[in-house]
Amino acid sequence: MIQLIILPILQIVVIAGLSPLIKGFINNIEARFQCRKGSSLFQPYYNLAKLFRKDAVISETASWIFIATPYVTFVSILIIALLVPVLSSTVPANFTGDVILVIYLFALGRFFLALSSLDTGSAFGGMGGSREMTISSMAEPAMMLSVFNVAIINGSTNLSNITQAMLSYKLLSPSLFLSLAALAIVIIAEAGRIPVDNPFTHLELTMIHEGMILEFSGRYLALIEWASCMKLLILLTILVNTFLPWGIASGLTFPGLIVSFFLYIVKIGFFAFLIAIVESSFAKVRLFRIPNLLGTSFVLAVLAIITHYIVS
Amino acid sequence: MKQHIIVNSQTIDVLAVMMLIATILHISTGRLTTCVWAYAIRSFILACASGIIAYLSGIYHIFITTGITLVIKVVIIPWFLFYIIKKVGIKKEVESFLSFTLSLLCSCGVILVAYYATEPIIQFESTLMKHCLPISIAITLVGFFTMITRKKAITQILGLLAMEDGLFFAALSTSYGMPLIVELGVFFDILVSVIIMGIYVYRIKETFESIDIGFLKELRE
Amino acid sequence: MLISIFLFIPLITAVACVLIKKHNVSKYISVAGSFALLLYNIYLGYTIYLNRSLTELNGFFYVDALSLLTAQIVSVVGFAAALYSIGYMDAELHAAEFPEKRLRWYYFLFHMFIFTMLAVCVANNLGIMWVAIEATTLSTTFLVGFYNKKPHQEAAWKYIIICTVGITLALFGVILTYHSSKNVVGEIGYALNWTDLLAVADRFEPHLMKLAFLFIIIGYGTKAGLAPMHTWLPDAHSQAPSPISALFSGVLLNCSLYGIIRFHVISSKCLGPNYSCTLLMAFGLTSVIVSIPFILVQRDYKRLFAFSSIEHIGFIALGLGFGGMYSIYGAELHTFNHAVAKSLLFFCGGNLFLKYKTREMESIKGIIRTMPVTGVILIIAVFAITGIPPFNIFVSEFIVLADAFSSGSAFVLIFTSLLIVFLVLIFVGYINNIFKMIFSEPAETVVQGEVSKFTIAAMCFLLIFVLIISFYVPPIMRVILSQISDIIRNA
Amino acid sequence: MIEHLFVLSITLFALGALFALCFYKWQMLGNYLSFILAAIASCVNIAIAISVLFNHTAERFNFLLYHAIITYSFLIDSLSAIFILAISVISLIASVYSLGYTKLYVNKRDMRFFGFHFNLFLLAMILVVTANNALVFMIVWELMTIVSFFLVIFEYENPFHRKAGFVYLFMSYICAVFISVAFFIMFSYVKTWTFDFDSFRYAGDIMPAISKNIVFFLVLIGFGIKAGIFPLHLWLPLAHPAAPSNVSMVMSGVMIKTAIYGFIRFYFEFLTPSPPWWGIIILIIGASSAILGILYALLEKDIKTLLAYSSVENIGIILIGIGLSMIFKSYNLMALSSLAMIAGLYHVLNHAVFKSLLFGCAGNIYYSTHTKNIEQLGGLIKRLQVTAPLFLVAVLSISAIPPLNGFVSEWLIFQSLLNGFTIPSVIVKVLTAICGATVALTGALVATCFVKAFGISFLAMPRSEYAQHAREVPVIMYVSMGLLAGLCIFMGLFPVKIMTTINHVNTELLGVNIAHTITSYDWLQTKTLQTNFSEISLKSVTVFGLMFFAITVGAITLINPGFTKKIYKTWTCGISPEPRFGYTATAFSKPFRIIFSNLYRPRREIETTYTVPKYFVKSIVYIAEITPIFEKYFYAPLSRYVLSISNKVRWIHTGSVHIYLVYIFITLIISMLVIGW
Repeated sequence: MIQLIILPILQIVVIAGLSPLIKGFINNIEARFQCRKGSSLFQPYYNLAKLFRKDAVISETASWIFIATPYVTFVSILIIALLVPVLSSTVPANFTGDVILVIYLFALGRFFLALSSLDTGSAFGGMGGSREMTISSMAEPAMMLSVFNVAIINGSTNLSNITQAMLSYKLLSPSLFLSLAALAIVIIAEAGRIPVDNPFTHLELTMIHEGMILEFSGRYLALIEWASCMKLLILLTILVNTFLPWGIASGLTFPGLIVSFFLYIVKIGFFAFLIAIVESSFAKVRLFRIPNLLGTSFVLAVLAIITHYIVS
Repeated sequence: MKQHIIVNSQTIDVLAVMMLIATILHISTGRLTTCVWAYAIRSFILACASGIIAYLSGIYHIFITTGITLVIKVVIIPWFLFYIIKKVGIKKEVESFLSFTLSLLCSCGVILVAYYATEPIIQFESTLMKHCLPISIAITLVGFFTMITRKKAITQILGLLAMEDGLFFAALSTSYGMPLIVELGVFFDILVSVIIMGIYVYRIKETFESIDIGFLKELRE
Repeated sequence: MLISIFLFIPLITAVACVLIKKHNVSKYISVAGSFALLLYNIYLGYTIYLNRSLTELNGFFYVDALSLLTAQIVSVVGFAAALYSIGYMDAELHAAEFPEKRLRWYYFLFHMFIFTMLAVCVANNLGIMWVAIEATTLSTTFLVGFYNKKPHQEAAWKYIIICTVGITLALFGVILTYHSSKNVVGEIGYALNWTDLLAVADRFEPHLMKLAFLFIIIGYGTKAGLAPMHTWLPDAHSQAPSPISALFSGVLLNCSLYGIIRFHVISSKCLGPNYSCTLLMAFGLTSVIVSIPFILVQRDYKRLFAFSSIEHIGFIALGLGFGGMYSIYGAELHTFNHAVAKSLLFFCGGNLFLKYKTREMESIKGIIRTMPVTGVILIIAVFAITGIPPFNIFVSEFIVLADAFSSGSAFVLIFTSLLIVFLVLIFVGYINNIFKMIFSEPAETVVQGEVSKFTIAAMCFLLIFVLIISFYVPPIMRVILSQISDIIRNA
Repeated sequence: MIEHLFVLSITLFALGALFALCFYKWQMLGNYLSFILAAIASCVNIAIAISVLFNHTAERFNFLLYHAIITYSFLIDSLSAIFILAISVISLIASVYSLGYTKLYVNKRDMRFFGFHFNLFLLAMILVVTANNALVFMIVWELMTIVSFFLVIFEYENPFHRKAGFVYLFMSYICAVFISVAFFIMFSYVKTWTFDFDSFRYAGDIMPAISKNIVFFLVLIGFGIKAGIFPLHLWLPLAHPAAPSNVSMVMSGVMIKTAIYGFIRFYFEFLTPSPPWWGIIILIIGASSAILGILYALLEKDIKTLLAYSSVENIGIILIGIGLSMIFKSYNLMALSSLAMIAGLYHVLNHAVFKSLLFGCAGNIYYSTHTKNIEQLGGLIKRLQVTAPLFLVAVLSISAIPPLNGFVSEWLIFQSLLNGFTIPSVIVKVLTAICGATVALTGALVATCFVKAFGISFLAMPRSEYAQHAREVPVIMYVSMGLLAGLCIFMGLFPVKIMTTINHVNTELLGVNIAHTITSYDWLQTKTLQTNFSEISLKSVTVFGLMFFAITVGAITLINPGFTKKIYKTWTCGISPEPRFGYTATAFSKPFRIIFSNLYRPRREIETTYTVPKYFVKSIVYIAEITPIFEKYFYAPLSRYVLSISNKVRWIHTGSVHIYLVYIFITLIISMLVIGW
């Protein structure tokens, strides 16, 4: 019974609490690659705190959708945090949903964001919304397919079941490896990182996600920013805990969780570092080149499934 | 009432060929009046044949047919046609879509077809009048052919009459005439139809100022 | 006396019409006469229903289910046309399209036409039947050319020439049949009675019978509108006054087809059904094919309806040619359905002509608004004629096609499949042409409202038949249809 | 009892139809009467459906009218019942909605035939799914087509509507022909002259494979036209927008589902057992319809055309479910077959609900703005304050956003697809996976499409006078829509009830009961929806969501209790904002037009006019359009070809009597030669 209450709370705390840190970490690493000292690791926390305390300016064209969006986005991400195995492979709330629900909850947040981008009547918002929807349309099939491969191999779409089943693998099979690669590409696109989107810019030609949230301010902006941090972390968590779940606790034992927590930090840190490397070594690609990139991911995922079927 | 009467007469065959010749005369002549005369002659031959058959077979109601043929086909209809020609004031030349030679060749072909189609039938024919059926078909078809190639309305009537002669001859020579009431009905119909056609020839002349029915081409797709 | 009275009714009406000078009286006499005929026909139908067949005057008249159906069609459509004529002819008279005295002759010829068609149905003697069919041509020539203007004369001339030629060929067929029977019946056949011939038809000379049926189908086929002998049909139908076109399309074609069927029965008995069925199918399919381009691309709505008649006659011929019990049942039902629906269409066409004084479809717009009643009836009629369920023609087509598919012959199957493709094309043509007239913005100048109450009454009368047969076939009719099926299949 | 109810509902519909016709002077009164009667009749039908579904009885009625050959026989089994349920619910709501919507036409046009056709249309749909006789089926099927045709061309002055109607009628006729031929072929093996469906039910066993395959394709094309699968969808995006919204609601919501009913009847009852490749073909067609449908919807600016294309997409998804069910069945995986069928039928119900809601809301928009072009709308959320959230629910639902109903069926489809790995054939396995990706892509595109539809029409500033002066619609219209929105939420949150209901259908249809795998499972008073592959509980998702929302709001308020919002103009680089600055629908979907340019073959023209000095642009005309490839490369050449052939053939009627005689002569000669030979 304690398990049922503590573990979900723990998951949410870890995801919500760590996510700004990951963002700070990536920013810091990138700064170092650029021979800058970089901001503090905790800068995102300060930003959030500042934004939460501020008042907000709202466009007079905007409707209630605009105000609802930050909450919808944030809450949907929080629900996802419940569905993903973070520290323990048994997710108590896993009856609530599976990986398909996770993907569609992401869609819920995105849907509202795109709506609110149109709500203010500014051209930037619409452009951001349009691009975001375009990219996610391309990314979604690839993501689904790579997740499907894992699901089919393990006989379940439930993330907790998948993690548990994956624990028995010592080495990734070629099929899984292909899926991993496909998912990694998708994650970059979904999280809005270079080379798909540049999270640091507010230049109209390049911005996607930032374009959508251009009109938000104050606590609304804070919620959205935080949600996007959490989204990145959750995506990485899915990647880590479905493909490389080694060391994850399978029950709710205190030492197990501690070990699992540190391993988790290390694994996430590794992937965050990789993202930083990628972001530092690539330029953002043109918008209409992105389908090629995501197409690659899609092909990898298809290959993964075919290899699985043919080999097994 | 099974009563086999067999009329075997070479004369009928000869008359048949004469009728065919009269029909071909239709094709080969260039004058309208000649055509009408040819019709009258052929009808007369038909009446003769009818009389002979009536006599030979002993079916006396055919004599009635003979009489009617003489009255209607040899007298009334030619007279009516001459009347129409005079009344409408048609030029005497026959106009044709095909040249005379070609028409003749075609009618030869048509006669061949008639023989060809009846070949399996006349094999079994026990009488000497083997030519009667093919020739009557040939007359019908040649009459039909005349209707196709000739431009004037009146020549079409003549073609139709030729067809009808062919029929009568077929009925006579093969089955010794149809039941009397039928014959009477047929005669009545032919008479009425010729009269109606005559009236229309007159009307067409009135409205179109020509009886060249090549002009009748308004109604088309 | 039953059948003789039957024939006397239209004859007396015709004479009465021509004797009475006032057309205000004669037009009602005409309707009364045809109504009497209708009632009498129902009585006759009941008698046939009880007795299967009826002979009179020493076998001179013979009525069985097959002739009864055709006679029924004659009387039903005849009554509707007589009723319609009042409205139509009055309107035309009003518009001074022809002198008033000619109207007497119109009614006279109208009833003579009906008389001759009834004579076709009741004649047992095949020669007399021929005479009667030829008489239908003669009695209607003046009706085709009734307006006596250039196109009408042209149509009348084509009509009489082509039909007479065809009928002459048919007479040849009759003679050949007679000839082929002589070995059996004897040299002097005093009678050419169908009933007598049928009894011994299996011993006829087969080669002659083959040739005979060929002449018959081409000959009567000309009159019935089977392609490629159909050419008189669109001209005559489009030039004749609308009630006459309705009679032509609905009844006259069926009468000629009736002639073919009588010989088809004899020929099937003599040669086996294959020969005549194949010919019927070939001509039937040709008719359907030939009608397609003219229905797809057409300017004149009456010609459109006329070509559609060709298609339907082709369909009936196909149905008879398929030869199954139900396909004949369906084909005969189709005969009735087509007669009713097509006459209805021609009546609609007549109303349009009265209103717009044109037969060009392009210049007619927005019927549904200018003439709502005609518009609605036209829509129903078009749906009915194109075989859209739930209307009556769909039912008959469905039965015929279902039977064709279950016949198991590859030949029939190919024919049927082609037929179905053609039906689709015809539908397209119909809808494309007619619905442009019905649904569009009407011209400002056109006055709203219907032209005549009589025409609407006549249309409603036929509409009732269309609708009833769609959902309910009276038991008497079903019995008659299955009797016909038996007659044709020699069962 | 049920028989009486059935007759009662038919009578009510018929009475309603007559009422509408009878009132000439008070046409609206007649129409209201007919709508109310239709609503009552629909309620009766709902009762029938529910009673049949829960008593597991199949009801047969034979009406002994003297038809030429058949008796009018009807059968309500659970498959019919589930379709009756869908149809009647939508009919009920559409009838109520019509009470308000038809005010649009008051005193503007003759309304008598509207109520007449509307009632007959509803009646015909009910009869289609209950007919138990081939001939009766064809009759009511075409009745449905005809009356809906008249509803489509209701505003016949508009040439586009006329064209739409004609195309619809042509396609439907072809559809009827194909179905009839399918019946004929089946009939040729069973040879029961009553044409009863009962005789066809064993047809699959006695028919040879080749005939079965032919029938399969005939049925596929026949019902495919009605369902609107690619490339037979031609009529659908024309007809649905042309019809008045209350009609297109019914047409799109349930009429095209009757085709799905036909598919199921044929493929699961008449033609079983079926080879696996049938299912594969259905699957592929479903997937391609889904993706192509939504790709075309994406670029649409007319909101109703957009919804129509989206119907094509949803039919595709339904067909994926049905195709999978067929595949599983032919491999004898009955439980999975049942699951896939549940997915398909669930989507049928869902689509009925949310598509009707969407069309209803589109109707509301049209009612208040008199335009369907979303480029001219904008800012409606502040003017149509009730319609907007209803539309939003529909939009979320169709985009399969949890926790609404669209997600449930989408999830079930995914689960069935993933279970494809149990099939022995590798090709099918890979195919199911690819289909999974296709559905995912479709889902994402749907979301984009409806973000556009909602965002452009309801958000930002009004782009035209119409939108500026929009007023909320009559109460009855949005109340009825509210019911549908409620259904959307209900069917999302409580799916188990509906799944077990569909399971009854499957128990009868497939002979397998999978009730135990979709068990209910109580925790936090939630019931989960379980299959053998995974489980979800949208109810708990909602509960968690509400919980988190409360916590978030609470926490935020604690942090900054004195929070204020300032209202100010949107920042538009220093100029004061204008409606023209807002993103347009064309612009929103432009990335897709470029990415999928191979499919769309876009054509664009930019025409710039300058003022006298060549530096100042006076105006720019931008025309962008896409090539509908099927229309351009298949239908148009075909019709051109047929017409040109006809035109060429028409010379045979030269008008010359000689030529006519030649025809007879030649026929005679040739026949004589042929016979002699």
